[in-house]
Amino acid sequence: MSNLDDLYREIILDHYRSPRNRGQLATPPAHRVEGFNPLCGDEITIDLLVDDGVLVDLKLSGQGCSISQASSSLMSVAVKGKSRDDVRHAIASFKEMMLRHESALSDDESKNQVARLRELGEIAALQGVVKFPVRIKCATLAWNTLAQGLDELAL
Amino acid sequence: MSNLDDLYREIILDHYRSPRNRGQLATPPAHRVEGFNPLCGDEITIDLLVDDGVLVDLKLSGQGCSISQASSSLMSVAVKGKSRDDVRHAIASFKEMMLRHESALSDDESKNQVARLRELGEIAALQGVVKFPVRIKCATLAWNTLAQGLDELAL
Amino acid sequence: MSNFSAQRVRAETPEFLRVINDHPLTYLDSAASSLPPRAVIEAMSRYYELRHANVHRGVYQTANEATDAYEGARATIARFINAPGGADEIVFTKNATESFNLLAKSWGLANLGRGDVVLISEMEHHANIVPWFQLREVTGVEVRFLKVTDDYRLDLSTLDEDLAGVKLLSITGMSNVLGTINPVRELADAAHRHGALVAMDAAQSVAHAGLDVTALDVDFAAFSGHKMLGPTGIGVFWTRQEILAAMPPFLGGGGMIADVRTDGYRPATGPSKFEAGTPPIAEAVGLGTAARYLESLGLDHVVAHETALTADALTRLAHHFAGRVHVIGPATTQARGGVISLDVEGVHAHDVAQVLDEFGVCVRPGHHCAKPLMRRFGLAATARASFGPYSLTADTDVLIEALEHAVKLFG
Amino acid sequence: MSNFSAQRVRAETPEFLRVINDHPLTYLDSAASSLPPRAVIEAMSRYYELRHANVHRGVYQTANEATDAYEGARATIARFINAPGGADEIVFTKNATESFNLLAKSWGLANLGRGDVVLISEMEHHANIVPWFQLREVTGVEVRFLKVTDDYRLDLSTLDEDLAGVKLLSITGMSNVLGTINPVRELADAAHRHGALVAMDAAQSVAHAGLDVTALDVDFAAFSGHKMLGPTGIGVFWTRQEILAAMPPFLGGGGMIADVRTDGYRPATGPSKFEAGTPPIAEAVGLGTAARYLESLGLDHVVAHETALTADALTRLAHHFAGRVHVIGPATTQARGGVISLDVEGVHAHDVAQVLDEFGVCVRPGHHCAKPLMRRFGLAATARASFGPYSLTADTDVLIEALEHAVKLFG
Ligand SMILES: Cc1ncc(COP(=O)(O)O)c(C=O)c1O
Ligand SMILES: Cc1ncc(COP(=O)(O)O)c(C=O)c1O
Repeated sequence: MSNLDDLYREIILDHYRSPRNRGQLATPPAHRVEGFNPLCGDEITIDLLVDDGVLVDLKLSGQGCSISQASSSLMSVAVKGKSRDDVRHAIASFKEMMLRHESALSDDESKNQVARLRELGEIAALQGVVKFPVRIKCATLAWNTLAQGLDELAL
Repeated sequence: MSNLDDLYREIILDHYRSPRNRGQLATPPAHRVEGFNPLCGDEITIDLLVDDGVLVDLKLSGQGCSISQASSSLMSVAVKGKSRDDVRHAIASFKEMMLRHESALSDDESKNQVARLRELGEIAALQGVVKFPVRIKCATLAWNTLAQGLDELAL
Repeated sequence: MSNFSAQRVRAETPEFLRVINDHPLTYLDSAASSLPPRAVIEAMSRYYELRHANVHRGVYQTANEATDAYEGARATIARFINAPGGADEIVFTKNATESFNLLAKSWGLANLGRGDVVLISEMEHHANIVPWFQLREVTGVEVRFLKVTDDYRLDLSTLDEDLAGVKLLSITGMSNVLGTINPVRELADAAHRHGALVAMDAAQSVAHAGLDVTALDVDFAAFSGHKMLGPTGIGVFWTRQEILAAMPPFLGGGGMIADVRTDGYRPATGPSKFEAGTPPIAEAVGLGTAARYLESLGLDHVVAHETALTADALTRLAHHFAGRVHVIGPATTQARGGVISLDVEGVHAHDVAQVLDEFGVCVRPGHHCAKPLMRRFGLAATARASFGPYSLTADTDVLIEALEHAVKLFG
Repeated sequence: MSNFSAQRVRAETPEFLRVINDHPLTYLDSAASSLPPRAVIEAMSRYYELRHANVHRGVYQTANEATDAYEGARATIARFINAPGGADEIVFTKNATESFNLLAKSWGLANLGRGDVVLISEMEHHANIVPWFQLREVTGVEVRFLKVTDDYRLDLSTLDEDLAGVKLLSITGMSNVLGTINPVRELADAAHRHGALVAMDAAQSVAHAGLDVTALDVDFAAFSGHKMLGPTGIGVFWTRQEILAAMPPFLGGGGMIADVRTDGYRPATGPSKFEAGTPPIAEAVGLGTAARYLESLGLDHVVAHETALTADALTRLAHHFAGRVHVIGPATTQARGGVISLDVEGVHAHDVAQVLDEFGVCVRPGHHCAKPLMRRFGLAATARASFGPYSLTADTDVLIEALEHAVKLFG
């Protein structure tokens, strides 16, 4: 079951069992954005509270698999309280991680990848997902929805 | 080429080369009816002049293959001047001939068939068509169109 | 005595030779798509190897053979579903979904306007929902839903009121999520008493419960080849000849016309009117072969076999996972087919399916294209196991073993 | 130096093993449907034997493999036609005809109303005529026809006037009756100057003249699998990503939605929005294989080969049957593909085809789903011979021998 162990790392199961930043914020002042994964039925709602270019608070609701739930929970921890630029950067780094199979990387890219993963912190636990291509959409749902929310806020 | 000889009997080629009753009648008093074979593009127009239950005259126009042309020409000769009942009977006999493969007939049916073919006269030359199922529609186009015309005239 | 042998069906189905993650294939996804037997695969190969040609407009021999093969499949399907008017009532589409679109956009557009009602149910597949919503946008027809009870049955307690103003009842024969088999004949009788016509989504029932459109007294039926051991790329639309004749054309193009001029066109008659363009010829050959294969197994035997597997699985699942694994569907095999939707507490369906894959077990997670039903039961997804004629008790053994692992992993 | 060998293509095409009326098969009907090579037939068999499963919603291995195979075919087709936006621009339909219906009933319904003009031509196939007539019934859009000259070319002498008010020019790349290859790039430039979009019927051109949607600068393209050595049951609709994104849904059902509630639905994005229901999975596998097979032959070589055969046939037909057999199409191979429509004086096309069948020669008689064109030339039917990559000069030999017999028989 080594494949499964790669996918379901302990930290992922932990965030799945005890998701952080669950709930809702009053809208307004918060901005609500919804995401769907039509293929598996995952749904996510993110309430975003932005003040002066900073993502002061966010709350998540919806339902999904362990990967999508853990990913959204890990994301919420990573971006809460961050500036627009930091949030955008985190989104970009995460999506890049999801796009790349390690095997396909050159040495230079590998080094960059390691640096970025360090930057991503706990989120790097989701790296095993790239071995299960159909699950990538589960992992990216929250991030795409967050990006959409930022777009809507013209942030 | 024995198959072909069965299909293209001399009498069929003759009616194809020199079709009888070609032309048009004034409408009214004549009734015009049109038939199409969408599969091969054959078209036929029949002008029917009926008086007191008798098909006094008919003229054919349109275009089609040797089988459809010969069949319509043979038909025109067979039904011209005939009573409603005789025309209907000829149509029924012809269509029955087209439906039946000789091989599938019982002895009794075979005898009836022979009697009917004799009744059909020259038209029996079209019998070879049943060996070429796709051509049956060519042979029956004129007859179906005639039947439709009679229906429209409530004859 | 029955000759039916699921072992033999399995031996005749090539995909069971696959080894997945070091396990033999445990295919429990026949409700999504069935695995075709060798006979079906070879019939299509032989067709392409020996007699492929375009149909209908040819005179030469292989074109005639292709036409005969295509039209022969139409006759086979007419027999298989006992169509009262025979082959002239069978329209080949690309899938059950297109069949419903044909129903809604040809018959529906001509017959259903503002003030009329289409009655469907909360357990319908999107194929029998979205086309009606699309029609509503155009004509303002009302789309009404029959409710589903807490024990996963159609709520027929207010059927007479529900049928008021209804012009079409469009209902599934068997739910692809719950396994519930609906009392179609009874519903058809009630609908007809109210002057409504009846359409049946037979996508699941055709191969798992049987389909006799005459006995069920429905007016329309839709199903797909790939759920009855046949190929992808083909579906069936059936209706009575009188209704078909009165339906306006749907897709336009070659084959569906009697004449085209620069100023307009006249449609063809019969099934051709609804078969624009080159039809799914090889697929019809495969579908006809699949129907004959099912006939040779005996659909009664298939149903009995799948029912027995279902009864056994329901009992064992309840026994093994008491309280942890919920079956979303009737608890007994009374009016129920072999579709078993599972809700595992604390484990999302997607994760269930992922863990099961490690054991070579194929189940489908998700909403199964029945989102209104999922919402009705407050679920985002289930993990659905479904049987086919090649399924064995051993499949249930592996399913249970793998489920145990999933439950353990997620604690 | 070219590796292309028509003999090898023929050896790889199983149907050439057929014997018809004691003659080897002389297949001259590729314009109606092409004969698939063994590689295509086997790719589909292997798919059904090893990895058939429904796509998109599965997690287990064979479902992933099926999805990869299906999506891989999309990428192959995108490359094959040089789609600027890649696979996301490729929609799989059931045939070219459905592709045109999708164009007319999604994009057309949303964009073409009374006062707008769709410009097609007299040489269009019914697939590119009837959907526009159907749209006209609904929206009142004007359908205008570019004329065809007496030498079988589009009459472009008044193109600028013809393009006045035109929102869409929808034109065939190559006539399936005349063989005429139209100057699509030139037409696209003119249409774009008038602010019109351009749709291309690539059903014939895709495998016999090549299709590069970027180089041709068209906005939509439609074609079928079965005319490019692929299977029946699949077609392609291509358009630019921006246009696709703005097009409203067409057929409704599973797979094309983002969400469905009892009160409405939201469509999916991308090609999925137009692929309702279970798609033609095995067919996509076959089509992808066919495209790769054509790539391996080199489409330039295929075109050169078919052009040479056509030049030879045109010369010999003129020589043998001077005055008796008329070629309905350009007399030289200048901007012309290997479709040779024959009008034999005194012998109806149906009879020509019947006599030819005795010699194992497959030609198609009829109006070829192009009735306006036939009327333009006062013809009810032609007997059409058409080449494919497996055609040989020997086929022309037999064709001429058989034609001689037909002419003699009818005197
Ligand atoms: C030029 C042209 N367009 C469209 C079509 C329609 O293709 P299909 O019948 O596969 O939909 C054909 C083939 O019949 C054709 O030759
Ligand atoms: C009950 C039901 N109806 C309709 C469909 C649609 O079938 P298809 O996707 O083949 O069009 C399905 C299968 O997905 C189904 O299970």
